[in-house]
Amino acid sequence: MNELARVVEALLFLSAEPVSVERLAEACESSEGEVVEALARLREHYAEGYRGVVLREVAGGFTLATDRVAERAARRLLARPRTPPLTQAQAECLGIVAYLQPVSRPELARIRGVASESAVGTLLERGLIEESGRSRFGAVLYRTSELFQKLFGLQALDALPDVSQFDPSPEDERELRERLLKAGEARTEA
Amino acid sequence: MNELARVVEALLFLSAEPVSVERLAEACESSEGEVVEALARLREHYAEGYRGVVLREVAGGFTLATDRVAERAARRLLARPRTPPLTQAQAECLGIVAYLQPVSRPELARIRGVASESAVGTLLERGLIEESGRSRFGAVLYRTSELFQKLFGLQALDALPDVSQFDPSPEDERELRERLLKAGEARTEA
Amino acid sequence: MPVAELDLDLEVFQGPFDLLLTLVLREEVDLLEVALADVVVAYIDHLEHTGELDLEAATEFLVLIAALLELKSRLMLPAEEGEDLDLEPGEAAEELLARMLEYRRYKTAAAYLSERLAGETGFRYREAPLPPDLRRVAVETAEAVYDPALLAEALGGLLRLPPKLDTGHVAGAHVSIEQRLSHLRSLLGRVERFSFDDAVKGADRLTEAVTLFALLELYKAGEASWEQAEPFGPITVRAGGAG
Repeated sequence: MNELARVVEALLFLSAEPVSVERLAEACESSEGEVVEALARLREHYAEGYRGVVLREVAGGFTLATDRVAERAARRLLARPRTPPLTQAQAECLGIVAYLQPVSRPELARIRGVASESAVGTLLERGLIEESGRSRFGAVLYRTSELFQKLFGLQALDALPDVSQFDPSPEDERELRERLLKAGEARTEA
Repeated sequence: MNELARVVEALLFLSAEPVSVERLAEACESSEGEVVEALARLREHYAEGYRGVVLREVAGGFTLATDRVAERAARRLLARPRTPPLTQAQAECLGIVAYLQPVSRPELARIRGVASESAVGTLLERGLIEESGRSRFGAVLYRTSELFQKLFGLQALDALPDVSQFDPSPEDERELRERLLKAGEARTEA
Repeated sequence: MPVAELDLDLEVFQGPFDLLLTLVLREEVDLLEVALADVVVAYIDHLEHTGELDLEAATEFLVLIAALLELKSRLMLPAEEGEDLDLEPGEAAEELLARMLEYRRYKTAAAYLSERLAGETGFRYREAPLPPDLRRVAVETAEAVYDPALLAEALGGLLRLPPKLDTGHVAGAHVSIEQRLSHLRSLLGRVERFSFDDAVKGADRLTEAVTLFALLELYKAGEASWEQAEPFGPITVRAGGAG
């Protein structure tokens, strides 16, 4: 490992947040090309499956994290679970914010058909979403945070799969339409 | 690196404080002997001078820390030097240390008429004061630091401003320390 | 209270507001049978009852109730003459369909995110504070940001002796009736009448009490009298005896 790789390793070890190549280069007074090269060397050292710590690229930067191999022992040593899973309501709100950001709570309610105060509150508290100004009508707007990208292992927001992938299949849509039609006919007859 | 060494590496990576062999063994559900062996393997990986992060054995156990090679870069990337305005309590403690140094914590408390743990802790943490041996009675003594002089723009300690301009009874000719202690006593009684 | 928990007691539905919406969107309650005006009345009752308006919650309510009203009004419009019912399911149904499809999209996205989060379990990040030397200013680059005078000032404050506890009473004893008598007499000598408040302006409570006592002495001697229109009202002192 050359000196630049050593310095980059130390910086990633110290930093609580993922660090971009640009910021690493600035701190090391090196070119971004040199930093990319140093990261490649580090990646060899931290190849998954060989070490307790791995090099990850998330939230627009690089960071070190423990390998899954240590999860059980880490839970015992630190006596705290990593991240509790999301409830259905929280996951739905997070999905809507992730894809439509910035988005207001009334908009969330419109899509989900239910008020979403408590789920939004929990997501804010857990730091997965954050406020992002106000809409024309004065409602607070929300966007996802950097922590969201980090915890979901996303390199960037555009690393999320295209939302159309989640659309119901044409068959599902047809079936739904028929069910509604039947309901409509029933009303007309009544 | 075997699996146990990987897990131990991950645990040391996650823990902000040194971890003892005993606690490592407990978390890994292994014997202390096995953990000592794993640490020996880790030590090879983290040999000083080859990596940005080094394995250290300190009081209380083992810990990972960054190598000095990264100091300058780490400062550029991460240092958040904070110089917020001093609170009244901090200003009083710092004033006492500056004018009377070296001064012990019990003496600080006697002069201020209240315990001063938190203010002294903050001044130490910000590097404005530092320890300077012990008093005859074994209490830690404090003095101002070089950083203190820089942050207050003082060429030398004797460049401290004259207190008399803020002194409510300047005609009192007794020594500053004696007068401060007397006023402190009066405050405690009041 | 969140909008979601607004409790409704309608003919076709009893329960929290947001359950009603979910049931309508999922076609489990017939929107045509829901009296939306009652929902609005219930919400206004709730607002009056709590006496506070959470704008965010109110907006949420408006968005939801407006969507319901729009759906319902379209459902209630009579189908046009000669319209082929088999081919024209009605705009309300289309609108409902569009909303249900949109909701399903994000429900699936939610499932994806939950799965993704579960897959990330096991990657833990370090959360250690920075080493102390990175949390403070480096000596080499430190610049003067503090004024040394603030240290001298803090020390000056510490040199101040606290006021003696008993001085109040001791000082009070120095106010004598004789002093207050001569003060009142000199006032009476200058003006025909004055208010008691003016006579004790800026004085402490003890002085006020002694002055009142002195006034009683003057009254007894026929040197002064006073008027007070109402209890606790202003007292006007004038020279000479009563009447």
